[in-house]
Amino acid sequence: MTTGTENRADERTVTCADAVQEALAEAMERDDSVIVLGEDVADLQGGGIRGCTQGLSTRFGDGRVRSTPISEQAIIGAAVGAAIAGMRPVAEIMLMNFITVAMDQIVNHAAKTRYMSGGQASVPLTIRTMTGAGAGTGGQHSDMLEAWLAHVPGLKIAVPSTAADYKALLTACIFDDNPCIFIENTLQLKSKGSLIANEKPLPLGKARIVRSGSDVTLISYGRPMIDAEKVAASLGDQGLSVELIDLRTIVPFDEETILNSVAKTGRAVVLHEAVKRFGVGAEIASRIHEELFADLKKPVLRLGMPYTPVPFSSALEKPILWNADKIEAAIRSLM
Amino acid sequence: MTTGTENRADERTVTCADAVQEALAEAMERDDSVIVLGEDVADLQGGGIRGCTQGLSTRFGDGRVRSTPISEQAIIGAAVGAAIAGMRPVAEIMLMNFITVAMDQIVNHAAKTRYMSGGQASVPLTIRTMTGAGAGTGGQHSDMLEAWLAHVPGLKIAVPSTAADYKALLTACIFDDNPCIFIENTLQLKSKGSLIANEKPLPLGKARIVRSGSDVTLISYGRPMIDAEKVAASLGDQGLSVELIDLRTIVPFDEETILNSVAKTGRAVVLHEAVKRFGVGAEIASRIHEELFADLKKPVLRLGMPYTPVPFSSALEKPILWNADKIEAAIRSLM
Amino acid sequence: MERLNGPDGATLLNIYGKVSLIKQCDERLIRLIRSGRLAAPYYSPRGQEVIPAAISVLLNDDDYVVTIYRGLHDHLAKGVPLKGLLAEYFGRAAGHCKGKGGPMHITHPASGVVMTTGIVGSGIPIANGLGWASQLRGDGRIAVTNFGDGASNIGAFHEGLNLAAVWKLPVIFVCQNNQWAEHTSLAGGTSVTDIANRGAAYDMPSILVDGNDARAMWGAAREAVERARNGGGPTLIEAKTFRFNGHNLGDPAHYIPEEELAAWQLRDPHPALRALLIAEGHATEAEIAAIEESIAAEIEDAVAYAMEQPYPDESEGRLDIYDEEIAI
Amino acid sequence: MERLNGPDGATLLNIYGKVSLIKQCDERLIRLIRSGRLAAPYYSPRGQEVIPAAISVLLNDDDYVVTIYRGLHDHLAKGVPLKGLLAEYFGRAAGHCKGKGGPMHITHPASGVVMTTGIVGSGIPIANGLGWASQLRGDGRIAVTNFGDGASNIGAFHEGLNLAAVWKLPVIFVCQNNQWAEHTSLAGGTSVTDIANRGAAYDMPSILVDGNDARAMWGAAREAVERARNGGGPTLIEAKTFRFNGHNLGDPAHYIPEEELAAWQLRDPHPALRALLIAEGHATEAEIAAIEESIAAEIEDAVAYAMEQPYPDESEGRLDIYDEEIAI
Ligand SMILES: Cc1ncc(C[n+]2csc(CCOP(=O)(O)OP(=O)(O)O)c2C)c(N)n1
Ligand SMILES: Cc1ncc(C[n+]2csc(CCOP(=O)(O)OP(=O)(O)O)c2C)c(N)n1
Ligand SMILES: [Mg+2]
Ligand SMILES: [Mg+2]
Repeated sequence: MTTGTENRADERTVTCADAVQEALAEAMERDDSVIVLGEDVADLQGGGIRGCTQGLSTRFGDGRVRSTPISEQAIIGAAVGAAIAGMRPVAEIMLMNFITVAMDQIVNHAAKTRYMSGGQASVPLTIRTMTGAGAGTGGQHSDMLEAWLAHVPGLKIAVPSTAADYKALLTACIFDDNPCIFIENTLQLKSKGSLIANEKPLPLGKARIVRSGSDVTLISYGRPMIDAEKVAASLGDQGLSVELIDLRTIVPFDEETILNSVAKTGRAVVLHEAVKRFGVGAEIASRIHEELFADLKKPVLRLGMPYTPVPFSSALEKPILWNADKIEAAIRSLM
Repeated sequence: MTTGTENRADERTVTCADAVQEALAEAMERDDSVIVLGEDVADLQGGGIRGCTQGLSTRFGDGRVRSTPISEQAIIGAAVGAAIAGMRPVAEIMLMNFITVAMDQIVNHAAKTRYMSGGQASVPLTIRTMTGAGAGTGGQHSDMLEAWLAHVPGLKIAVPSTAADYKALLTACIFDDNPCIFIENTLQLKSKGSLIANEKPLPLGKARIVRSGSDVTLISYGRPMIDAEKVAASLGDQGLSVELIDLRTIVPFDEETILNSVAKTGRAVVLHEAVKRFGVGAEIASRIHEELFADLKKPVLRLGMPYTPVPFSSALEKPILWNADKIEAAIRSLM
Repeated sequence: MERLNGPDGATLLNIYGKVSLIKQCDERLIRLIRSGRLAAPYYSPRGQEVIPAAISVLLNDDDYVVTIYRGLHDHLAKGVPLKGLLAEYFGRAAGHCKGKGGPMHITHPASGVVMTTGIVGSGIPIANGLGWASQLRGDGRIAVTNFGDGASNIGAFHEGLNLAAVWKLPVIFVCQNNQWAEHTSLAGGTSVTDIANRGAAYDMPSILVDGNDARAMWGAAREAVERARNGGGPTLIEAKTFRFNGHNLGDPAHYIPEEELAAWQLRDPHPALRALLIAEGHATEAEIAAIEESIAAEIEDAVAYAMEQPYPDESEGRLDIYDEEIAI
Repeated sequence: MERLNGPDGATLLNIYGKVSLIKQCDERLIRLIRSGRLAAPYYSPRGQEVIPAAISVLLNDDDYVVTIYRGLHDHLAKGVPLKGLLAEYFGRAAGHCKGKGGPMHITHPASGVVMTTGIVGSGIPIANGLGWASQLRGDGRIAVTNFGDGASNIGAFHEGLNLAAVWKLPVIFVCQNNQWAEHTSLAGGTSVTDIANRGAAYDMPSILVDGNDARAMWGAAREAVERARNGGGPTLIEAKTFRFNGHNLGDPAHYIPEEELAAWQLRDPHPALRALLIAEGHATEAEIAAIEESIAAEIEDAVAYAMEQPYPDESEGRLDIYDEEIAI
C-alpha cells in the first residue's frame, strides 16, 4: 500500500474506500447505464456503511442509486434484470457471507444467462462485496469464498490489493460485459494508497509482477499481498530473490505470467486468506504442476487458512491467519 | 454397479433409489430421532419424486416424515433447528442446484454451529440431494457443486457410486454427529446393484480400492466410477495395471489410501463430473504433488467438465462429459 | 365508463387464437415426446392458456415477460416465433438459444421474453430489475413475471414483491395458481387459501381472478397494465386455474383426486372461450375451425422445420460463456 | 376472566429486574468498549429491554430462544449466566462458547438459548426445527425467535412463517420493530407500516403491541405462549420499540431525525416501568434501588471475573469443528 517514494505531481493519496467511490462516480458520470443498489448505499442512509457510495445518490439522483431492503435475492435479482435490460448495475452485498442467501441469482442466473440464451442476453453486472478475517467479527462475517465463485463458469472475479487497483479493477468490472464479482477487504478499505491521475484502464485477467526475482515465485492476491511484499523485500535484502505476483483477477487468472515466472524460478508458493483446502490455491498449484512438472525443483507450496470456521477470540483468530513469519518460513522451506 | 458374479444367498438386487429408501427406513426403525423432510417426500405426495422416501410416512407417521412447501431455506433451517434439539433430520433438497437458495443455512449455520457454540450444540443432520448431467435437463438442473461444500469446514460429504454404497454411506451420514451432505445421481437412482444383508456399517472417510494395480492410480467418485471401472478392466486385459479408487467420501477424504497407491504407481488421474477448474480434483492433485513430488513419474492429471454451464442439447452436452475414451486416453498419456 | 368495458370481439378472438395455438402446440409436443421423437423435459401448461393469452393482448412487443419451466403458454402468447422455439426443444442450432437453453430456458428478446427460469420463484426479483430499467429510461415498458402457487412460498417471492412495492416498479406479478406444486396441493404447502391475500403484506394492490375466464382475466390484466404503465406501481394477480396434466410429462398425477380433476375439467378454458365466441357472435364455427386449421398447419410446418435443422456443432458449446472466448 | 388479567406485582418486579440487568449491562459494556478495555462488535439493545423481559417471565428454562447479533437483552432475559457471557465477549476460554462464538453467536443450552445468528432472518427457520422437535416429543417446549423490522423483508422470514403456519408449530415470532435497520428507516425498506399485518399472509394470528409497555407486552406474550403451549400453533408478535443507540457501537446514527429520537426517548421503557412499580406500590424507591445496586454489583463481579480469565489456548481453535478432530 505504500509507494516508498514521495508522491508524484499527478498522484494523490486516498483510502481504498475513496478509490471505490471514485471508480463508481467516474463510471456513473461516463455512462448513464451505470446504476447502484444495495443496503444503505444512498446518502439518506449514509452512503454505504464504509462510505464507498457516498455522494452518489445526491449527485446522480435517487433513481440511479438506491438503498434496498435487507433482501439479497432481490438485490441481485434486480441487478440481473436491469443488466439484461441493458444497464450496468453495481450491486453491493454488504458482507461476503451474505452471498449465501443470493447464490441462486448469482450462479443460476447471472452466470448462466448469456450461455443459456445462446448469447441473446448479456448480464453486465458487478457485485461488490466486502469480507476478511482479522477484525474479530467471528464465524459469519469473515469468510473469503472466491473459490466457490471461481468454480462457476460465466463469472469473472477480481480481488484488489492496492488503492489503485481498488479503483482500476472496479472500473474494469463495471465496464466488462460479463457478471463480475469484486471482493473488497473490510480491514483494507480504510487504509491508504496512491492514485495516479488518468492511469490507463486495467484489463481483467492480467496479474501484476510486483517485484521480479529469480529464486522463487510468490503468488497471492488481496490483503495478504501486504505481508507478501514485506517478506519479498526483506528476503531480497538477505539475498533471496523472490518474484512476487499479485494475481488481481481470479477468473480469468493470468496463467501466462505465473507459468513464465515459475518456469524461471522452479519454485512457487501460493498464498491466500481463504481456507486452504479446496481453495483457489489448489487450482493454481495444479496448473503449475501440470505445466511445469519437469521444471519444478520443489512441489508448489500452498498457504491458506486451516480447515476451520473463523473464531471470534483474537487469541484464536490470529494464529490461523497468514503472517510474515509463515510466508518467510514457507519460502525458506523450498530453498 | 454389476458384481460380475451370481448373487449370493444373502444378496439382493435393488435400485439405488431402493437402497436410499431402505437406509432411511432402517434408520427410522432403529432410532426415533431420525426424521425426514423435503418437497413431496410423504406418501400423500407420492413418497418422493424418485420414490426414495416411499412408504416412510405411512410406516412412521406424518409427524416424522413431512412434505414441505417449496422453501429450501425453511427446509434446511428446520433441519438445523431439529438437529440442535437432538433429532437426526434427513432433509431432501430435490436437486443440487437448489442448494443455492439454502447456502446460508448450510454454510453459516449447519456447518458452523458446533464450532461457534464451543461444542455446546451439535447439528447431526443429513442433506440428501440429487444431481448430474447427461439427461438433457440443462443449465439449472445438472450441476455438481461438491467443491463448494468441501471448502466449508464443518461439513462431511459423501458421494456413492454403487447401490450398496447408496445404502451404507447414507446410513453413515444419518448416524454421524456432524452435518453431512449426501449427493445422489439423477441417472443412477434407477440403476441396479446388489445389497448384502447385514453388511457391516461403513465409516465415512474410507475410500474403496475397487481394483488394485501397479501402473497408475485412477481416483474418482459417483457416476463416473462406472466408466472408470470399465476402463480399468479393459486396460487390465491389455496388460496396463490400473489401481482404481472410489473416494466415496469427499470430506474427509482418504488421503492415506490415495497416497499409498500413488506412492506405489507413481502416476495418477483424478476424474470427476464437476467442472475441472477449481474442482475437488485440484485439491486431490495438490495433495498428491505436495506429498509425493519425488515419487511421481508424471504430473497428476485431472479430468472434469470444461469451464461451461451444462448445455441442453445432447449434441453439446455429451461432448463435455467424461467417457471411457477420455479416461483411457488420459491414462495412456501418462504411460 | 371505458374502464369497465370488457374486451371486444376482436380482442376475444385474438385471445382465442393464442389459446388455440398453445393448446395445439402442447398436444403436438406431447405426441412427439410420447412417440419418442422428441427427448425433452416438458411441463405442460394445458388448462392455463387463457392467462397469458389475455394478458399478452394488452402488452406491447417490447414489454418484458419473465416465466418458468412451465412456460410454453407464456412464450407463445407473447409471440415467441414457433420455429425457433421448437428447434430449441429439439436442441438444434436454429433454436432461439442455439440449443444451449432448451425448453426450460427460452429467451427471445424481440418478443420481450428475456428470461425463462427453472428455479422456482427466481424470476420474480429479476422482473424488478427490468422494471427499474424502464422506470429510469421512462420508456413506458412494463414487466410481467409469471410463477406458480408453490412459488408463492419461497423467499424470492417475498423479497421481490416487497422491493417492487417500495420502489413502485412497473411490474405485474402473475401467480398462475394451478392448485398443485409438483405433487403437493395448495393446502399442503401454502398457509393461505387465496394467494392474492398476500399482496396486503406489501401494501400492493391485488386481484383475485378466474384465470380460466378470458373476459375476467383480460379485465384484471387491464387494471394491472394500466397501473404499471401510468406509474402506479406493481400489482399482484392471482389467477385461479388448473393443471390438467401431471407436473411434467411422465407424471401420471395419481395424487390428484379424481373428483377435483373432473370438476376443473368442466371449466376447461379452451372450449369455454370457443363456445363464448360463437354464442356471442364474434365468430362462426366455420371461422374458428379455419383459424384452428391454419394454426395446425403452422405447427406442422414448424415441427418439420425444427426436426430437419442440424444439431449445433460441438464448438458452439464453447461460445457465449463470456462475451469473448477466454482460455480457461 | 383470568385471561384478561395483567401481570401481578411480583411479575412486574421480576420483569423490572431483567430490564435493569440489561440496561446496566449495556451501559457497562459500552464503557468497557469506549475505554478500550473490550474489543468486540457490539449492537446495543438499549430501549428494547422490556420485550424479552416480559416474554421470558412466561417461559420455562427449557423453552428455546433464538436471537440475533443484537441479542444481549434476549440472552440476559432468558437467564444466560452473566459471567460466561461476559467472558465470551472478552474472548476468554471461560466464555460460554470458549471464545469461539463471541457476542454475535452466544449459545447456552441450559438457558434454552440455542442459537444467536449474525445473518439477518436466518434464526426464523431454525426456530421451526426446534418447534418440530417439541411437537414430536410432546414435551411442551416452545420456541421464541427474535428478529428486527428489517428482517421481515428477507426471504427466510417468509419461508419460516409459512412453514410454521402449515405445520402449526409451537413457535413465537417476535419482531422487535425498533424502526431502523442499520441506517434504513422502516419506511425506507418495508412496504407495510405494521409488520403484524404480514401475519395474514400466513393465516397466522398476529399481535401488534407496544414493546415498551411491560404490561401490554406481557399480555401479548401470554396469548402467544398459551397458544403455542396448547397446540394452537404459531403467533407473530410485532413489538413496536426504538433503538436508542446507533446500529452498532461507533455508529453515531446521524441518519435518525432528532425529533424522532426525542419523541421515543419520552417513551423509554426503563424509567416507565420503574415509575409504574412505585406508583402502583409494587415496590418502594428504596427497594428498587437495592435491586439495582445488587445487579450493579453482580455486573462488576462478572466483569472482573471475565477480565481475569485466560485466553483460550491456540489448540482450542482446532476443536469442535467436527465431533472428533479429523486430520484435514
Ligand atoms: C428452488 C426450487 N425448488 C424446487 C424446485 C423443483 N420444482 C420444480 S417445479 C416445482 C413445483 C412448482 O410449483 P408451482 O410454483 O405451483 O408451479 P407449477 O409447476 O404448478 O406451474 C418444484 C418443487 C425448483 N425448480 N426450484
Ligand atoms: C442476510 C444479511 N444481510 C445483511 C446483513 C447486515 N446487517 C446486519 S444487521 C442489519 C440490519 C438489521 O435490521 P433489523 O432486522 O431491523 O434488526 P436491528 O438491527 O434493528 O435489531 C443488516 C442489514 C446481515 N447481517 N445479514
Ligand atoms: Mg402450481
Ligand atoms: Mg430494526
